Amino acid sequence: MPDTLPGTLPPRLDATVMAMVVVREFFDGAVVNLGIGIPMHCADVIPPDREVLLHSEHGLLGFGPLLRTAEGVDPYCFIVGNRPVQPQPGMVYLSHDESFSIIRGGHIDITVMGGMQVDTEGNLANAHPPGKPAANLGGAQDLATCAKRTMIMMYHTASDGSPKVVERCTFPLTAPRCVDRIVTDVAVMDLEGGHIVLREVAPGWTPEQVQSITGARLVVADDVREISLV
Amino acid sequence: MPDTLPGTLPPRLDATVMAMVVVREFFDGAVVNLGIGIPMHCADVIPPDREVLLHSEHGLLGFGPLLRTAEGVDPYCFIVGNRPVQPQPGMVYLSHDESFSIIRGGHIDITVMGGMQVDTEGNLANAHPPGKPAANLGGAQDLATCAKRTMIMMYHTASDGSPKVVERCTFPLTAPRCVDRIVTDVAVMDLEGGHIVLREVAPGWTPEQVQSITGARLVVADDVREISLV
Amino acid sequence: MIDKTVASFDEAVSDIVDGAFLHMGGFASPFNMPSYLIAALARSGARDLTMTTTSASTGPENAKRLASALADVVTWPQDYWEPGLLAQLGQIRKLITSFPTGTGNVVWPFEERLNAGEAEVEVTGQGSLAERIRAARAGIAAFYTPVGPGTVVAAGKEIRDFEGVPHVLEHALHADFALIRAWKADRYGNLVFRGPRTFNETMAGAARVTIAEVDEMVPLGDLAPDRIHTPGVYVQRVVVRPSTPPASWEEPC
Amino acid sequence: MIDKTVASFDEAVSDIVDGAFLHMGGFASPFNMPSYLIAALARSGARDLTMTTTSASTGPENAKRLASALADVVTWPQDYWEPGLLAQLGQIRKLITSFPTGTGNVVWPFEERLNAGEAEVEVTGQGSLAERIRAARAGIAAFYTPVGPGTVVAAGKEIRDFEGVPHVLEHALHADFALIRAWKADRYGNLVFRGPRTFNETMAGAARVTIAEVDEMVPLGDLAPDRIHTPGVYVQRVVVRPSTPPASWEEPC
Repeated sequence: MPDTLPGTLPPRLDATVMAMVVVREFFDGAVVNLGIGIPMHCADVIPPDREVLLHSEHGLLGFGPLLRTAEGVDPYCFIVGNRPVQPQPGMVYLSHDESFSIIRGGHIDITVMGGMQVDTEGNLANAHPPGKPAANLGGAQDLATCAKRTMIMMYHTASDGSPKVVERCTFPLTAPRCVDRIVTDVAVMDLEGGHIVLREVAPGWTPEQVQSITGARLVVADDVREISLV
Repeated sequence: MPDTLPGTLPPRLDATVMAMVVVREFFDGAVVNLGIGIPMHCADVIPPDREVLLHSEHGLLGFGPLLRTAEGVDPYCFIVGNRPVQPQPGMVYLSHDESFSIIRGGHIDITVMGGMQVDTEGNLANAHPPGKPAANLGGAQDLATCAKRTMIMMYHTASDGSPKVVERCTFPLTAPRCVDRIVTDVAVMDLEGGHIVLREVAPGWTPEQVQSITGARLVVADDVREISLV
Repeated sequence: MIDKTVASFDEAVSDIVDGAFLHMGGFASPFNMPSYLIAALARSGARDLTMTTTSASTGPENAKRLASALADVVTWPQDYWEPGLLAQLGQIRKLITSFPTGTGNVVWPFEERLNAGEAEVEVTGQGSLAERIRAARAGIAAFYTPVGPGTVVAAGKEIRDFEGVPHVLEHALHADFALIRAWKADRYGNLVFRGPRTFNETMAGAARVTIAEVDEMVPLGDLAPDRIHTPGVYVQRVVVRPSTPPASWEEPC
Repeated sequence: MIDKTVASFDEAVSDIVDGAFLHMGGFASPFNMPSYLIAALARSGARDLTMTTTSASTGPENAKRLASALADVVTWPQDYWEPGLLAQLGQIRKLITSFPTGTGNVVWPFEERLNAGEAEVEVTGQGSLAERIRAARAGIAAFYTPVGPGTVVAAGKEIRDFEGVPHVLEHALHADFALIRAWKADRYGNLVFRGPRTFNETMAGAARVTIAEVDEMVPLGDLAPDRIHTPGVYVQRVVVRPSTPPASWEEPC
């Protein structure tokens, strides 16, 4: 039920639907790293007909979804943030160095991470919030630089309404020229040759409405269409 | 019973006694790499009151002596040359890269290897015999460069009588300035500041006799003495 | 006879002096943190420490909040102390880390020290941190990685192209002491870990002295040669965690 | 569903074309050599191969002599083929290896090719060979090691001092295919080895396609997450050794 009042915008996707848009690309056998926060929703919506190996930087490969009750918890099987996850057959524990050998050696198919800013060159800023004395780089720089495909999953605008898709990042970069695709609560965009190409819009949104809350000029794809989950 | 005929020399030590001279330095807890060939004799004469961890480059740490019959053979527990060795409690299997991380990270206390030539600067040649189209470096370069102590265990002269302790190596170097001590069938010598210091002589040998079959000038230690196995 | 067991945590850290450079293992779980070594270091009062850690860590107060938020999912061990305790006590002069600060509104003790100008930080991505520590273990002086160019971590470092891609030169990090947590050990110092091995495995052997805090000491030969994660040659001291946790980190142990 | 099993060795090597660059695992024992992959490569007839190996290996005739010399100690497997077979068949154009030749009077097939000018060799110490292969697996372009300066391996390479010690710059070795031998695998390609893991573990993941020859395939979940040596993400194909050895390497398998 799109809001049709002039000057207001249609409803946005929630994190679960955003995750369903992201996981369309998780092919059977894909090795995927999910960032903490909103990307972890993807673990809950991976289609059961695909075996996707989830990787976590501290030495865990092939785990299942976050556990939200004590049932089935193995206290040694957890991800960053002390959160237990579901152990799965075929899972592997690793050292930090071997875990990053997997990342930096190009063995990750898809990395999904949050973003503070992405710009037209595919530069990514997501580690150093204003007011903090230093960046929390974590493994984001390694993943964004070395994964075969880097997807940014984020809300289209910051909590104060300012755009996060921008002409040029103003926050310190996590990694330059690394982003392949941006999935937000209103659009799917691809980085191509110095342009941000608008591929899909949330139901009820027009390309113009997406552009109106975006800080960079979007190139609207000839076949731009409504986001579908198939 | 030293031979006292003029122009002849006293008898030389055999490989077992040479090994007993070498293992005097294997302190309790020492991590030791033994080269293939004559240094492997050391494994048979390590005093039982000392725990010495033997390391082999292809990924084996903490093994026992060579097995010469089928009794007790574990076909997966072997060293270079397809020779089975005695498994020991506390033994570890490793990858090649981790095994060389042990060597190159400085975690080997003593390496004992054969030599073709050692010179006054402690340069070592032991990998490229004349007539062969290329060197067999193996792990010798890594061991000689990175072990805390490099001992060369070899016959004092080549099979044609030519000296192996020389002023300047003429064969291609395995590693420069790496040798700490040379144990031969007639002497124990230390490399010190560009000199080869004669520390011990085989029973019945005089320093002059040792010098007479050596291709470099030896500095005779003030306290030069007969080799003792204590 | 080789026996790397040390009788107490206080004894194990007794020669960690002011100004020492430490690798500190553990990350993302209370079950892989060398908590007793951290507590002993807190008791020792060693100051001006330089430390590599995955994370500066949240500190005792925030950890308590997290423990109660997760109470329905995980039973939190009461003997959990992390590097944030050392930051809170003002013992850390410098961290080399990938997570120096809390997220959102959460402020960590180390961050307070940073804001007060009483500590410094070298921020590095986790991959280069892991590789630099591994390089120390493996005798590599420096290496070129494509991770970092164009960002703050490359400032002042050499950049060189390989096949048209800029790489940054990163140097090995060799510490005085590595403090790590493992599951089982034998008297040779051979270690077996449980769960993600984090920096605990990476750091073993990357210091002059590696000290392992373990849950259990087993007889020599109990750890199969194919199952040992860290060979004992990388480990100089092993200390066993007590079966009954002390009341607080201040209690000698 | 992920299933990396390939039905036959011939199929597993079918896309290894003339001129390919291979990592070839195994060393020092008939029980860790990817013998069936080597036999399949011999049958395929792929030529002009560049290969990294610990050793050029002794070749079928010398191996037979060694087997009978050791007959009282080890029962030699009859299905043992090593890279010397490929050298004998003239399939190797270049080896990057630490042992190119036989010792004493023993002459290896590869050595004969070298002497005839029909092959070339890049001699490298085993440590730099291992580290260069591991660098490819780990995404490191190049590294500085103190091993090599002042010797033939440093010829033409950059030398730089670190803390007054000369180091040589060595580059990663990334292959088209890695051919390795493991003990057990599951359908994800997770591997467990038995005995010294040699280059078999080191090479997994250092090639576009890693092919593992294994003794046994086990159900997913049988290999405990703490026991797996090589994660399946490094492995693209797994082939199981036959329970009954063929009469010769020439028999399709």
